[in-house]
Amino acid sequence: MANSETPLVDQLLTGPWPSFVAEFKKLTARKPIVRAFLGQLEQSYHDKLSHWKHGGIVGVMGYGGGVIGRYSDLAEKFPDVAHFHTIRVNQPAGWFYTSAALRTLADIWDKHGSGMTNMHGSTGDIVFLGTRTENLEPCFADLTKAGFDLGGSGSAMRTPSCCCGMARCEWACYDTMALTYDLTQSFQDELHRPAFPYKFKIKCSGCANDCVASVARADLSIIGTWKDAIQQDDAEVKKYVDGGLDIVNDVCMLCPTRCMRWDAKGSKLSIDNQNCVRCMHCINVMPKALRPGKQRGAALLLGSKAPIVEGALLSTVLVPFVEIKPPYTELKELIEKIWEFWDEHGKNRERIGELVLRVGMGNFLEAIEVAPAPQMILHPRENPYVFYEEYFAEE
Amino acid sequence: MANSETPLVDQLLTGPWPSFVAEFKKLTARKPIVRAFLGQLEQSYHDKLSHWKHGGIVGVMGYGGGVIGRYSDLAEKFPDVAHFHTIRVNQPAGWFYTSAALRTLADIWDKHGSGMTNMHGSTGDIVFLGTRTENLEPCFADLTKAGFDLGGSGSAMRTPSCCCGMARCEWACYDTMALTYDLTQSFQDELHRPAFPYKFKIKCSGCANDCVASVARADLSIIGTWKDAIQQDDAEVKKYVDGGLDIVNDVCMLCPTRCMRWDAKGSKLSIDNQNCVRCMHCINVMPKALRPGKQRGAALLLGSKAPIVEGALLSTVLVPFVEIKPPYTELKELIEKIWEFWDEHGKNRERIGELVLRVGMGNFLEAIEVAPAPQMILHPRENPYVFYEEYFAEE
Amino acid sequence: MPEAVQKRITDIGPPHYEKFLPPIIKKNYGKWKYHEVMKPGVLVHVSETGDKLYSVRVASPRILAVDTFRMFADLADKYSEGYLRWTSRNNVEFLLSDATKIDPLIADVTAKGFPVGGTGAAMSNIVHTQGWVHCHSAATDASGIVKAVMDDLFPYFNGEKKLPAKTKVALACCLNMCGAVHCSDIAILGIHRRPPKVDHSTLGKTCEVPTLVASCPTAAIRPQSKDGKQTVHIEEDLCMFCANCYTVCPSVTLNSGINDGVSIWVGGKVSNARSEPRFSKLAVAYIPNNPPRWPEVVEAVKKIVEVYAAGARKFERVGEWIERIGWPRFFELTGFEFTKYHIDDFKLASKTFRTSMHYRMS
Amino acid sequence: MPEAVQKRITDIGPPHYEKFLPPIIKKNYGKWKYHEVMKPGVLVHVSETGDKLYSVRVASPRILAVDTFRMFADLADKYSEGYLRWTSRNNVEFLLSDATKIDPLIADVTAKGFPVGGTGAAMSNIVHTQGWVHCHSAATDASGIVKAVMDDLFPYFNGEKKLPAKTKVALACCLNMCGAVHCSDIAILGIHRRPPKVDHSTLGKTCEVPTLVASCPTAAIRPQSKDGKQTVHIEEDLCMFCANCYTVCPSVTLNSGINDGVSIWVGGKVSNARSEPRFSKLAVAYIPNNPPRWPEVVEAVKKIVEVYAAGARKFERVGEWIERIGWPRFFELTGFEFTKYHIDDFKLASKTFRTSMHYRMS
Ligand code: SRM
Ligand code: SRM
Ligand code: SRM
Ligand code: SRM
Ligand code: SF4
Ligand code: SF4
Ligand code: SF4
Ligand code: SF4
Ligand code: SF4
Ligand code: SF4
Ligand code: SF4
Ligand code: SF4
Repeated sequence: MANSETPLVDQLLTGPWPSFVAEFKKLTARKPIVRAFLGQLEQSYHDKLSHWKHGGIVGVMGYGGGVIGRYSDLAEKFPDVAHFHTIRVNQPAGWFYTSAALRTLADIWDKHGSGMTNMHGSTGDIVFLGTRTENLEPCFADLTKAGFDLGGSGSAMRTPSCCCGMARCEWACYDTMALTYDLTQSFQDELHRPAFPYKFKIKCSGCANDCVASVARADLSIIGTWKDAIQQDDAEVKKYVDGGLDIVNDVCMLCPTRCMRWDAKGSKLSIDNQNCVRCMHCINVMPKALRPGKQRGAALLLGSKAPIVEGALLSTVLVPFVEIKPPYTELKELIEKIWEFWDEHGKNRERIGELVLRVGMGNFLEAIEVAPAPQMILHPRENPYVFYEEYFAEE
Repeated sequence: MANSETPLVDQLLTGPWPSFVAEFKKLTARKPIVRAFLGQLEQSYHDKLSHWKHGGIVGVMGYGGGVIGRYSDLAEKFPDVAHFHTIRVNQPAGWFYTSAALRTLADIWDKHGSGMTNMHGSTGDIVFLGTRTENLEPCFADLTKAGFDLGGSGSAMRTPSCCCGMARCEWACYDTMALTYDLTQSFQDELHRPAFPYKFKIKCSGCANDCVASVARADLSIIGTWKDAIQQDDAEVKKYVDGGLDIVNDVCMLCPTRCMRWDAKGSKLSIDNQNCVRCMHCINVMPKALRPGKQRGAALLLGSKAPIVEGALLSTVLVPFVEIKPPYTELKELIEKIWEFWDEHGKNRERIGELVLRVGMGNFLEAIEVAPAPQMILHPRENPYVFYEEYFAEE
Repeated sequence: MPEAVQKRITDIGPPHYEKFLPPIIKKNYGKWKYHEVMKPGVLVHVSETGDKLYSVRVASPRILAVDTFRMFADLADKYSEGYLRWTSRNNVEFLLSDATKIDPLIADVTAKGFPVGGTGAAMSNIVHTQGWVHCHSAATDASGIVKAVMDDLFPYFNGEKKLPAKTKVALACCLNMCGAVHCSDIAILGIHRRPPKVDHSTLGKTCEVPTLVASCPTAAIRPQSKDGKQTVHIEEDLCMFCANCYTVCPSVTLNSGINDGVSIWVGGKVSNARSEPRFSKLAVAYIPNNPPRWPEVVEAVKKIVEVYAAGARKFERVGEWIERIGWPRFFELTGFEFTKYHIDDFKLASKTFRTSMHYRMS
Repeated sequence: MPEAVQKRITDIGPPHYEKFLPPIIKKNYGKWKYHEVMKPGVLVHVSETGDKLYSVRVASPRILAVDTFRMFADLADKYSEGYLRWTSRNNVEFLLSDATKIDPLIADVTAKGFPVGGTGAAMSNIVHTQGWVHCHSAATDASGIVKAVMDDLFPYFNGEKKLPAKTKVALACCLNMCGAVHCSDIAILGIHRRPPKVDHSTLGKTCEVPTLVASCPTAAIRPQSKDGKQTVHIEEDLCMFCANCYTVCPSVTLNSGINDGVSIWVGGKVSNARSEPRFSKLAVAYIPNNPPRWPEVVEAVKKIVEVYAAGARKFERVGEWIERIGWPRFFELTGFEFTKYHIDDFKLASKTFRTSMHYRMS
């Protein structure tokens, strides 16, 4: 059978990095769908082309997303991959698993699909790669029975994701996993039933290192920070320096605001905390000596996205500091206000960041009742085209 | 007569700064036009409004510019300023004068106009403020007889201007005045007979201090610079330091690329000239010790302008380095190529900088036959929307 | 079947994460004091309570067979009390409370083909997307290039070769950028280069002409009627290959075996450490697809990593390094050609031009 | 009269500058070695030949009566061998080769009402424009505000009060910005705030409706017919007061005594010294016109100069200082209110947003 002859992709079996082709090969013996899949992939490698067609609308009852329909354009040659849908499954916050949970997922997907996965999708979901329409509902039933649910797709909220935060990191300024879990649960309807102008992603990082890249790829980026001074342990600072750290060049000179000074004689590091922008660098270099301040919380940044169509955006500061404490009422109310504005004014396929640019940040702030603050901007406007809103009528 | 009662503007006669009102008052005795003018100005101060109307087209025979027509909207009240045109006169390069030349200009303008001037207009011209249409031609005749000519207005080249350069500055990297004079003479037709899509300004600064603000307000900014190393006199450096200069904080730390190091023990300043961006700061601080390099010339930057309508632009690097030597053939050919492209593709009232943005810098460079260089940009493109120009046709 | 409907479970969301946390984490949650990279791929986090948690980071191709789930589950049971996690870059982390089990785990998992590394100032896994494995839109494959690049640059993952700082590589197979590659130290991006082909025969059935026309940001798509049917015509010069038309209408295709390929971007970052987050910038405008191992792409990435490793200062990310030495030097060092395509001509182009004298002559 | 036509001289350009250069400059042209600021308003330039040229910089209101030309000519004859020049900021410079004449000149010219100063780290003359003196477009006067501001800040011109660096102030009376104020340490900008009024009765005669409609960058101008005449209607919400419509058509006016006023901008620069040239940024969005001395405008400018003088480091221009301390602090120190108007909403707005955590909390 032509399917098994995959000389091109087989060249990817060797080398030190684990091979995705090897993963497929683990299943070919028992999964015709994977054999067909490898055949089609070989064809793609030969043609330098994808052989998948535009997705159709498939899914489970009552949900508007969570499944990406996929069909082969080589269905005659590879009938076993005529359908090859993916199922997106909500990951547990922080991507923690037990061996038992993993085995449960493995069993469900072995039963209902190709047995291939993405661990994880770029948004953060567990992605089950490749099944037929008729397997979707049974697979969903088994998943929910095991305590799992579908992730998002289409014009809906997507599964929020977060860094491991307080679970495994000394720098988390708020509990990223607790918040992520809570938001995911609170907005189940928004997640499963697309009703927005477009997708909406939330990502939670515990500090400005931003280990889930939230500033680059979340409509709402929630990034931990603090308000007071860096906690400083002078004895530990000295130990780092005695241990060979070039504190002037590798710390003070790399501080973005140059707000640190090292007094070599007194072996004393001084930080002008009012000018510290909490970039994390000095803390990263000397974790034993420096720690985030005690008044902790997060900044809310809005609107990042990939380039399609008007150009990529990074998230932009909306709330410079907010405490993140359950039940997160203030935060949720703000999110809802944002959605309300978006629902009312957003065009089809217009992300929130694009909408804000279209209507103007000032107007948007007014609508969601957030006061303008200079922290939101790099600098005030350079162009004189101010939309003054009031004037006196003459005679 | 109401004209002489100018209580509001008269409040500007006092104070340490020389008063423009006092200048007007010098003439009121012998110039009815100035009396009328002050009356109208008082009215403006009262109404908080300009009382001038849109300009009409007035000028001298055979020229398309050099005169700004101006009419009062209070002509009935102030008939003497019913016409109040300005005449723009080419300044001598560097704005140098002799007392004789000044007196000649004074006499001409006393005879043909209000006797009021702007020394100088923002573009650089001598501006004669306020005369009637019938005086234009006689005034022009006297001016040309005295060796002066009109400046530009409308969609024409404007009088180029320059810093005093080699005449009075140690840092001039090319002869700004010679070039300015030559360009003004070479492009007399472009200056006097508007035939471009819009205005075109040239400004020449001898070094990166840019004392004529060319980078901000010239369609072509010609800014002096050098290619080799800064000339350094170590003995003089030491004298500055001995004299109390904080060379580390006030020089090395303010160098934009931090390419300077001060070795306090050896009293030796080292400059990593490959990383010097010729910003002038260190030279400005220590003129006796540091001087621009020996391989001198200029950079050509293109396209700055005020905000109307698409937003202000600064000029952008077009040629990172070019020698500036008479007869300036290479430079003039480039200017002509730029104009040619602009004439062909520019829309009405579209400055060259706007045109380049509209058609794309890459395409513009191709048309004027300048090779793309990384010096032209802050950084390569961030968006993936590349207009690839070639592809292979399939079967 | 009302019964079945009643039993149907929906909207439960994911399991609570606490169920999956090892006891040592539950005990020290929020109490971690500092960490150290013990050796490549191994982190130790020390708590205020004195407890120590060891994380062993294991490479993954991201595409995993369920068999591998089971294999990892077995390893977790053996070495980490059944606990493990995935990282935001798709690596697997075994969470150990017993330091003596680190080396045996490493030996075991490495032998199974899953090497350890990616911590500290290293190159970690490549964030990537579907490619020809699952997406219709892909201008290149994802997993194949990732494999080829990581095979070649493996010494930067396992710590054999040193880097000045973390080096984050990402790949997206089309301009939709599902890999969010736009802020990566090095980004590999699939690109289309041939204007869309229109299937006039199906267009009327598969999509609305006005929607299709409106989808094009450059107005390259014009309505036309052909053989009495409403369809569209493409102004090829105006096409910037964004594929938005393709997303909204299956009857226009951009995929082209001989034209599609890869572009390389550099200098983006996400963290706020030292300098602000920033987008990646174009380094190489086009490399044709050359499966199965895309040698030219591997070569280009390797070149960047090598000159960066040789030239950057400690802690300097790729973008910070380039900013320090200047783009002219970057192009000189890598030997990449600087072309008109490198100069932005999209909406914010004016903000990328050098409007000063602050450039290096070379 | 062909004779007259023949005699008519045209296209001769300006006189050659060499005619106007003092002998000491001709001799040392291109040979200057260094300079010093001897005292406020007095520069000495020393040549490689050892020659010394003394320049005495004299304030000017820019608007000068020809009588003042003659007065300056007399002074030049008396003190500087008949040679003088104007600067790019409209000051007058007497060019002396005899050092003993410096003080007599200063005494003489000062007594005539023209003080000396503006060199070195000082505030020099204010670059400005026509205002109500000559322009139809002016939203404020130019010379009046300049006089009021310079009167008040005079000690920063004559050297009595010190500044960290050169402080360049400019004024433009409308958004056309003939003063090129957009890159000034402090810019004073006339602004309109009431949407254009249309004179429907004259519009048809004075301009073409399509041209007028096309002139508006925000599409606020819509064609309409009124009493059977072709005219336009203004969507007031869309107007950003750019006055482009007014420039192309006399039948729309923006000038409004009770609405026009002044905005204040800060932090621009032109020189490449240390940092790159940059645009000024909005500090105060609107101050009503209050002639003849605009006290609120003077107050705002003074406030900026004072907090700058108190807070900036040596050599730091206004924009460099603000960048170091951050905009939150700038608004705090000046007491200016930060409003929605400060946040850009024009084409490049996205590039002015803070897309990082790098802000000061205050
Ligand atoms: C599966 C996944 C890639 C992966 O291999 O991991 C993915 C796959 C697709 N994405 Fe995505 N996106 C995925 C994460 C992203 C991300 C990253 C993120 O979420 O952090 C982005 C960039 C961030 C963003 O949202 O801007 C992303 C930006 C897009 C876009 C561009 C959206 C934009 O506004 O610029 C599209 C185009 C669209 O929506 O039409 C898109 C569209 C698609 C579609 C649905 C293709 C299409 O046009 O219909 C892809 C289906 C592929 C397939 O056959 O399975 N995908 N997509 C990721 C979701 C898995 C998960 O749920 O965990
Ligand atoms: C006289 C002068 C102001 C002054 O007081 O010095 C001036 C006066 C006018 N300028 Fe200007 N501009 C003057 C230098 C400038 C400059 C500065 C420069 O050249 O360095 C600029 C900014 C740089 C630039 O060119 O962008 C400037 C940018 C404008 C603009 C906006 C052009 C743009 O593309 O953004 C306009 C509007 C227009 O052209 O329609 C304009 C239009 C005008 C008009 C003609 C008004 C109009 O709309 O018809 C003004 C006539 C005023 C009058 O009644 O005398 N003026 N104008 C300056 C010329 C004197 C001279 O020749 O020396
Ligand atoms: C496990 C993980 C979070 C998670 O919940 O999954 C993580 C964990 C840690 N990160 Fe991270 N980062 C993780 C993704 C990221 C990302 C996102 C990404 O890779 O796409 C970023 C932003 C990348 C960017 O800027 O482009 C990120 C930027 C940082 C930084 C800032 C580095 C810099 O100098 O710019 C630090 C600080 C440091 O390295 O000193 C950091 C530091 C850390 C520390 C040391 C935090 C701690 O004390 O525990 C953790 C070990 C780092 C290591 O590998 O040496 N982490 N870290 C992610 C591991 C990914 C992987 O498998 O390689
Ligand atoms: C006379 C004049 C040129 C001319 O041909 O007319 C001139 C002359 C000198 N400039 Fe200038 N500059 C002159 C306008 C400018 C301008 C343009 C402007 O004012 O609009 C600039 C750019 C302004 C900006 O950046 O916004 C300018 C930026 C400089 C700088 C850079 C200052 C900085 O640190 O940013 C220097 C260097 C310095 O001051 O050390 C400089 C230095 C000098 C020196 C020291 C050059 C020299 O060695 O002779 C001259 C005496 C300066 C002084 O006043 O202390 N000159 N200088 C102009 C005097 C204007 C006036 O009457 O005040
Ligand atoms: S984002 Fe901060 S808190 Fe979260 S894992 Fe990274 S370094 Fe730790
Ligand atoms: S956190 Fe960043 S800004 Fe703050 S002191 Fe440390 S290095 Fe400087
Ligand atoms: S621009 Fe340079 S050369 Fe010209 S006057 Fe200013 S400092 Fe001197
Ligand atoms: S000219 Fe500027 S960049 Fe060059 S060494 Fe001096 S301060 Fe540094
Ligand atoms: S980047 Fe493009 S091709 Fe790749 S998965 Fe996303 S939509 Fe598909
Ligand atoms: S690929 Fe983009 S630019 Fe090209 S025709 Fe389609 S929508 Fe238009
Ligand atoms: S800035 Fe405006 S009002 Fe002032 S002179 Fe120029 S065009 Fe006239
Ligand atoms: S002032 Fe500008 S924005 Fe307002 S109507 Fe006129 S052209 Fe349009």
